[in-house]
Amino acid sequence: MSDTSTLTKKDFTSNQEVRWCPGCGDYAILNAVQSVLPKLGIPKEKVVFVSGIGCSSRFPYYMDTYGFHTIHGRAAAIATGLKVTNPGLSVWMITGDGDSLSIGGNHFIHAIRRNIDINVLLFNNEIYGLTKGQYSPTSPTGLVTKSTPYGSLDRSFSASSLAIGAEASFFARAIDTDPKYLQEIIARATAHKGTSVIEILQNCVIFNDGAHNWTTDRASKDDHQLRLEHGKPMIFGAERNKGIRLNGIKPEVITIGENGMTEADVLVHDEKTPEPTLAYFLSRMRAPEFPTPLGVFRAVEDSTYDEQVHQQLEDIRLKKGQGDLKKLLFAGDTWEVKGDQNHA
Amino acid sequence: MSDTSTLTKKDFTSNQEVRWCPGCGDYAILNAVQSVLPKLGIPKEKVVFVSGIGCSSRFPYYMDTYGFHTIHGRAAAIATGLKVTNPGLSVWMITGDGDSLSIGGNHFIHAIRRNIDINVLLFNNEIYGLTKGQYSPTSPTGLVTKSTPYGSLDRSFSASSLAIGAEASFFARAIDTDPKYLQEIIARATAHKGTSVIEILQNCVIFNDGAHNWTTDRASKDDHQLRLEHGKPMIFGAERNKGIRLNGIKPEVITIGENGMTEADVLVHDEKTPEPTLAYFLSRMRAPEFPTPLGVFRAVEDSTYDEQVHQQLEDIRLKKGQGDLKKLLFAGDTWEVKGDQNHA
Amino acid sequence: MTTTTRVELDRVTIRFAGDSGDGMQLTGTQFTNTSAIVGNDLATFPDFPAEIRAPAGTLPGVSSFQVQIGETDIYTPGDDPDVLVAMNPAALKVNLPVIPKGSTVIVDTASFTRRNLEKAGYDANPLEDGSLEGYHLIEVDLTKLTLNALEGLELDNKAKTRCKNFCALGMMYWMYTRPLEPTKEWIERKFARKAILAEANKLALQAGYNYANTADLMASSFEVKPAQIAPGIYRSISGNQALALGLVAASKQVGLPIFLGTYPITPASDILHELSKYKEYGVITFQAEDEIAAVCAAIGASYGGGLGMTSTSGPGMALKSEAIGLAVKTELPLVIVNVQRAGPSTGMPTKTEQSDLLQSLFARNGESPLCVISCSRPTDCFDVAREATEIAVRFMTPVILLSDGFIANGTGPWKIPDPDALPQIDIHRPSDPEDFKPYQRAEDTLARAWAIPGMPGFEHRIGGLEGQNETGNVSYDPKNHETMSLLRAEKIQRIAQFIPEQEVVGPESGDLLVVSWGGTYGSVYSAVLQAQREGKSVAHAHVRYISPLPRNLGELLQRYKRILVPELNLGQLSKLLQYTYGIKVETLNKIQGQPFKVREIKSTIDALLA
Amino acid sequence: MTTTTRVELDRVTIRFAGDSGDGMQLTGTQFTNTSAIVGNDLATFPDFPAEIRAPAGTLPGVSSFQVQIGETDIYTPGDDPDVLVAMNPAALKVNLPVIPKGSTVIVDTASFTRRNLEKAGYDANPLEDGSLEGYHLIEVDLTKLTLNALEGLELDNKAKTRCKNFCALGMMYWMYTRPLEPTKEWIERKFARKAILAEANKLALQAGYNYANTADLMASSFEVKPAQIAPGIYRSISGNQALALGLVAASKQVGLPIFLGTYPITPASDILHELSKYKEYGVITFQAEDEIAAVCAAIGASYGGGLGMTSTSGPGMALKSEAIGLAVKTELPLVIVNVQRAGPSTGMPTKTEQSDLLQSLFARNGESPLCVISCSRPTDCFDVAREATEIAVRFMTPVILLSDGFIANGTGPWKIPDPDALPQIDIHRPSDPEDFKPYQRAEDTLARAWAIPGMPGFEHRIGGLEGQNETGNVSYDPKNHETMSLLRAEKIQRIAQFIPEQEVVGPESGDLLVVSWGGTYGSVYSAVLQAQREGKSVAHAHVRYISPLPRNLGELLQRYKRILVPELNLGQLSKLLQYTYGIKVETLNKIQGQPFKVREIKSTIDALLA
Ligand SMILES: Cc1ncc(C[n+]2csc(CCOP(=O)(O)OP(=O)(O)O)c2C)c(N)n1
Ligand SMILES: Cc1ncc(C[n+]2csc(CCOP(=O)(O)OP(=O)(O)O)c2C)c(N)n1
Ligand code: SF4
Ligand code: SF4
Ligand SMILES: [Mg+2]
Ligand SMILES: [Mg+2]
Repeated sequence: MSDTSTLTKKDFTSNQEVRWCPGCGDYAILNAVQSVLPKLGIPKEKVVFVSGIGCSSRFPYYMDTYGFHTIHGRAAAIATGLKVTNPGLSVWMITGDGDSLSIGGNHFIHAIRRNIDINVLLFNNEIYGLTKGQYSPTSPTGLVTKSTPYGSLDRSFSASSLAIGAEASFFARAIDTDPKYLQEIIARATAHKGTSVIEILQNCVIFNDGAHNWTTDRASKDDHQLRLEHGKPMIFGAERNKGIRLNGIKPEVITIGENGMTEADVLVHDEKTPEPTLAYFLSRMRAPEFPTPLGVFRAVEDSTYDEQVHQQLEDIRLKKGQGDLKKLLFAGDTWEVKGDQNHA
Repeated sequence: MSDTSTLTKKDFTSNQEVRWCPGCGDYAILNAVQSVLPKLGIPKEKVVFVSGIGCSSRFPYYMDTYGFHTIHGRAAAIATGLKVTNPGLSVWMITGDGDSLSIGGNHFIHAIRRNIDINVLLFNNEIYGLTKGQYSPTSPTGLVTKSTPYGSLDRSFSASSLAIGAEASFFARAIDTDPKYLQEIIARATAHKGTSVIEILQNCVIFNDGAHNWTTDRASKDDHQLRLEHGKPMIFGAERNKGIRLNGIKPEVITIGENGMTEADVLVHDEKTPEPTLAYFLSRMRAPEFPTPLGVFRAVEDSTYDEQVHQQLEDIRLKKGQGDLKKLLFAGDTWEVKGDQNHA
Repeated sequence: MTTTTRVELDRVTIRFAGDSGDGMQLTGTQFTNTSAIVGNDLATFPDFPAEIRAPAGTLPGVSSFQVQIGETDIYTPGDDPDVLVAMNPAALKVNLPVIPKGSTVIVDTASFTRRNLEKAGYDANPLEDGSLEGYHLIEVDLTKLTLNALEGLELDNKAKTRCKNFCALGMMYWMYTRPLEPTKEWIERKFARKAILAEANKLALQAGYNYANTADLMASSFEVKPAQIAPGIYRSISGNQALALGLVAASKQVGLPIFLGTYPITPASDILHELSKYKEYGVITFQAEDEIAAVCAAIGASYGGGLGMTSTSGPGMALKSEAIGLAVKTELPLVIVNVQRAGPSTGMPTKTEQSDLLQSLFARNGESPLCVISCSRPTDCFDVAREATEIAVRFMTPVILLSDGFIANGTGPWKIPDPDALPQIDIHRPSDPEDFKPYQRAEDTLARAWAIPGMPGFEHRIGGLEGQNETGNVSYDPKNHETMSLLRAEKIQRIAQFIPEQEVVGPESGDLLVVSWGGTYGSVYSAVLQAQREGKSVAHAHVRYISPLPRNLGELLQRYKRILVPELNLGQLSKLLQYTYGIKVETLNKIQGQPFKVREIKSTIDALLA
Repeated sequence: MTTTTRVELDRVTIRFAGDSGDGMQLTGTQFTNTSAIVGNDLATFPDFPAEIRAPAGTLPGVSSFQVQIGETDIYTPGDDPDVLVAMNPAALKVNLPVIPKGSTVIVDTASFTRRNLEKAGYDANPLEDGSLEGYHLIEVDLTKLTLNALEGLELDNKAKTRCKNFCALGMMYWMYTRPLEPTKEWIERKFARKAILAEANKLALQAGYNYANTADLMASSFEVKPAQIAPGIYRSISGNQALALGLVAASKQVGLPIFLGTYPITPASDILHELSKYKEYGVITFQAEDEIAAVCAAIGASYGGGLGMTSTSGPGMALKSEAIGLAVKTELPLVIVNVQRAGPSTGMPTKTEQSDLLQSLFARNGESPLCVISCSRPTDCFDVAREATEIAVRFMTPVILLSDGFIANGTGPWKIPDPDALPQIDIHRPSDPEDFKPYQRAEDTLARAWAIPGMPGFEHRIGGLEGQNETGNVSYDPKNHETMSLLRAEKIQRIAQFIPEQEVVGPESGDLLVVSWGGTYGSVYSAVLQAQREGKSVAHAHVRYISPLPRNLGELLQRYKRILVPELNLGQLSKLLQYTYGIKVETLNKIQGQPFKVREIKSTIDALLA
């Protein structure tokens, strides 16, 4: 195993030219990943990036680690086989909103269901970048794109609601424009055992520029972002005087100090509550009524499929002993034919 | 259009012999559907049953309506094309837990996302029946089946959490053993515009007998079933003295009349609340801590994809006039080559 | 005991038929196992209804099991049954059309009730209306016989009646002079925890035997002498079982754990069921959400250094095709088992066919060559599974292994090999991180070295986009694409140097060569042997390797005046031979979901040589 | 105005090359359209980089557009450019290798900065180090020229510099004696809302023209005389556009609305983009969650009585295969467009290839025959789309329509047909609910009648399980399966009675027949014409119908001593011809993601006839 203490960003940078459009949000994400990886203490040769197809999915080529640029939508399934076979690896899945929520939707929810121990970075630019600008399942209804010249008609998925519908043990949201925060979240995801989904709001300058402006604009971001912290009240706003209150089962924005509201009225975030209902509740908070929640929605430890598989192999080996091929082949009803003559 | 007033159950019964195992829950469901259909006022020729593959998916053969027994997992996609092309039809999708949540998971959530106006009857027997007894995504962890002789390791899907994660506009749950209630729910689903998902807890006598006994057992069913009614408090129990209370964002079972609890403490069901959080909350209530919620979790009117498609065609026709092929072919930069001689 | 004659036969074919609930598969299997133990050679053909149970007593609910036992080499379950055991009217109705006149038909008279006759669609009782004229009809009230035998037991009548299949089996044991002990022992093991059921079934078995022994209605019993079989320890094994064991053996030979990514589908599911039992052998079985995930997970497993495998049947195969293309491009080892069934589309899931050969060769976008090999009979599956794995690892390529429903469910006596004698298979790993190039190739095989995540210094990226020769870096260079396309094709051709030459049975040249592949082996071989015995100039080449074809095959085909290719499809190997060697072949196609009968092939041979 | 000579040419090939951001596709298209308007015949070849934009100035970012214009029939975009316009060092580096010595190379000197040279991987400046010896190099500071021309305009320098492609275009217009007006009018329409940009681009265009007119460095201008073209109204159209229009026209002919279920994929996406504009024609486009859902929704649409269609490229095609099998079995009309690209796997998405022919024929489980037809050039797509639809509806079958990246993005001048002259296509509907049988067939076509939900009295069930003849009820009957398998195959063969006989261009018999299919039409035809002009006994048969093949093709192939089949794959039509007709053919295979050059084919013809 190679030494991890001397690793630097350069060790994770491959010699391949990065080929996204100038200004694409993918650069910042790449940068964040390359910056945080040396700090995680994982030997470089144990790191594998598996991606599907999309602009974002070219990511593995730029990492000087093991990498597999697979086919559209299937990264989750490939990562599953990889992780189960070789559980010592640190497996990262890079995917886009089309890759993981359109064609790859089923593998995405099933990976989450099984709680495979992989880290999923979902680059959500609400568009198909690579194929030059068709709408995606996360595009807002009405979006005019190459394939919807009169506006799209589909309702859109909330990546978070869907992931939590599948009972994701870890879900977080981050943005391309705040790479330091992104690094923090990535570190959190790495520490989590099980499927860690990070939805990264990413800007496609070419085909969907400004899709996340409401959330990311410097000027208004304090009012439009709710940074979740475990055990802390959900307070936000430039003046940190706004909060989320539970009204029955619905969220409500209150202003602390107005209408008799105090910090005590503000809902306290609990990423570890066993049932995912609170995370689902957060997933329903959207602009413009609510700030966009960022950070870790949910981080609940549960058994992972990969670990269970090996545990089961182990248990049975302990009980039955290491398999003996001879015993296996000669099992069941056997009979002997002797010598060269027949027996009766 | 044929007369609907004289329709009887017989009109919906085909001449094909029903071929499920004796005692299979599918019989009761078939019976319920054949019984309720004549009452719904839909001309028989407008009714189409589309199914995937599975024991349950043989259903269309037994209905004397239009029917399409398609391929494994794809019924939702086929029903989508059918309904969008021919929106006057009453389209029913018949599917199993494997068919719709395993191989067909993606089409299932995308149909829900688009809110196609179809009625989905999901026969959840928590097993693969047709292929003779492998576990399914809804099988409880640890289930010993043909493919998991040492017990399954996967966490299971909650069909309801998943559907509500995809923001189902209508979700209900019913059981095979109470066909009258099932008929009621089917009528409700038919009335709903948009994707109506009914999860039917169905018993596979051969490969997973008794999977739903906790919920369906005659003796304990009053204590183990919570029948949801819009606008009514969530009260259940043989003595109708138990209720569900909201504790923060978590459900809690209380006994009315104990510890100072009154009916007023019981949460009132609201199937029409716009955000799906309450429905999600219900989807998390499971045995043995909670009674199994039955009935309509959510029924929220929203635009449907099929309707929107035709609205958009209409709007554009109104604006641009009915398309004239000549105009289309001769559009753009054209030039004329005259007579037999060249022009310069 | 009456005096009965004992007649010696060199082979006999028996078909057990009844309702799905009557236990015919089990009855047939017991008869088979006992016959194997007494040293007969044999082949079986279980034929059961579509996946769901039809209502009891109906035609679609009929399940049958045919077995041929014999003194000399038996390669098929027999064309025409000598005996039909029909447990109810539906079983009689479904099976009688294929039973030749003169055969023996044994029926359970108790089941010929009005209701059952109706369910079977009989207007009149065939036992009475002359329908069975020309057959040797034996009417037995099996139900009563069984109930009488079990009189003292504390079981309800329904449970007792369920034992009547053992009663029928007992009769057959007497008829064909087989011992009861193996079955009695099996019953004891099977019902170890339910002594009363063990007792009941043993009593029923004995009752049938005694009845046949005593009753006048059986004029003679028969003896089928033991076969001339190579010495060794034997067991009876089905194709799917043998295939699963072969994969486990291969895993040991290669020294890598199996990862089977799969999704249940008839008739392949049993491979999953078998392998999921072998956890102490380190076998990981992963029931994926669908076939795409199944093969992708297997690809991920191979990428991660395991033995990625996947098993399916036709419709699932179609779904896997895009991902298999990825394995071709990235050059990862992968074993893909396709247990063929009748198509198109859902088709007839429980029926056999050979119609996925061209799908295996061409069901991918672009030029994406891979290796295809086939099994010929149940016991052969063990070796083919091992070979497929070896080729996959040695040549870093996906290998499609074609089995079919007939082979998968059929059984045969298998001489168990010595696992310690199986050779180790070496893996070609890169050794030097300096100057490591993921697509640098071995000179002989053209295989790239298999570097896996976790190996320090060999970090690299692979993917589905065209890659530069040697480095594998994404490349759109036109010439490079041609180079790589030709290299991928050539690598598969190189496998022909590794596999054995095609053999023929019969003359080295002559009037006719019959070329077969897959599960038709037994019928074709038997037919050719018959023709040879008649002195005809005909040989048999059974092609095991479909892609690449054996290196000598082209030359070999030239040596015969005519080539006959019988297939259970509309002509697929024939197309392959025609375009590969520019020859014309005669075809014999059958597409009925049923195996060839020996005589169907024999009569075609006769016609061609007439 | 200096005096320059004017030289007449019968054909000329020009390649515009620059960075993806330089607008080369647009520049080329303008040159093409203007040439079409002045009456030249032409063919184009846009060639752009992989889907993502590479960083400006790099080699992978180079985009090019080649056009051949001529006086006589032009069938290809030209083998070798006579002129290369290179907007930056990377464009020069990528393209120079295919530019023959003696050609003209025009470069924008302003872009040959140190940084750009580095990005292009040039160690030294090729304008200075002798690399361009033997070429007729024209160095122009396009940037400065443009900036000067736009001096007065209120635009920043970056915006101004972006107009330099029009400056280059203006130069080419002068060189090849083309009018500026059509482009000026286009600019005005395009920038109707941004008057200042319209002004800027027009000024740049004029500046280039004037510069070329004035400057000494161009010794002569050329004239390419108008072609002899059939009279009519023309427009320039790409393959994907023509295909989309053909589908809309077919929809009118059949009187049913289009439902396109699809998923974006290069190079097929434009069909979706086009069709999604045509809402007033009742066209429904459905962007599904994946290719499986796309084709399934189309199947649902056809089942519901619409015209179900789907469009994709290789990898998507692989995913659709299981569902296509369902359409084959249920016998529903379905049009499946596969715009082929270089494979295997993801391959080279923007590059062309013909490697999905065998995939189209065989990528399904079981015997599942369907119709396959192909387009030969951009304008042909209109008719092929109509034909595919007609066959689908008339024969109740899926039809695979094979286009490719070269055809899809290439353009040609299209003589617009009179839509009112397109014949109505009748649908075979059942008439009598009494005794209606969903799988009863028309005598001539063997097509079943198309009953759709909503028709009272025709309620019935269909599905993927094998169905009984006529009733369609689920059936496991062995003979019935064979009957149905043969009927499905025979129905597809019957299409051969409906499509025209194969035609040849050239002698009716002779030394050599060159057989091509799909997008190689132009190169092969041009090569054959050249050989014929040299007096060689060679003919050309371009096969449009792949399954079934034309009814006279077998006989026709016999009439030539040798058959040459050039293909952009490793030999797929050749296999089909070999196994179908039992003949041997010569192959010419190229698999570089690029179309054939005429001379590649011509030299093979020469060699074969030497
Ligand atoms: C089977 C298949 N279908 C379609 C495509 C074409 N395709 C490639 S990427 C993509 C969508 C990309 O969108 P997204 O996943 O959001 O990634 P982004 O480019 O936005 O990062 C599509 C449709 C493909 N490569 N393979
Ligand atoms: C592509 C494909 N894969 C697999 C199968 C085999 N198969 C048929 S039904 C089924 C699962 C059935 O389970 P479920 O949907 O729960 O239906 P049930 O039989 O329990 O009603 C499977 C795996 C198939 N027919 N097609
Ligand atoms: S198209 Fe959009 S997502 Fe893709 S590289 Fe360009 S900016 Fe980024
Ligand atoms: S296997 Fe189970 S689900 Fe299928 S028919 Fe039988 S009882 Fe019903
Ligand atoms: Mg995207
Ligand atoms: Mg089920």
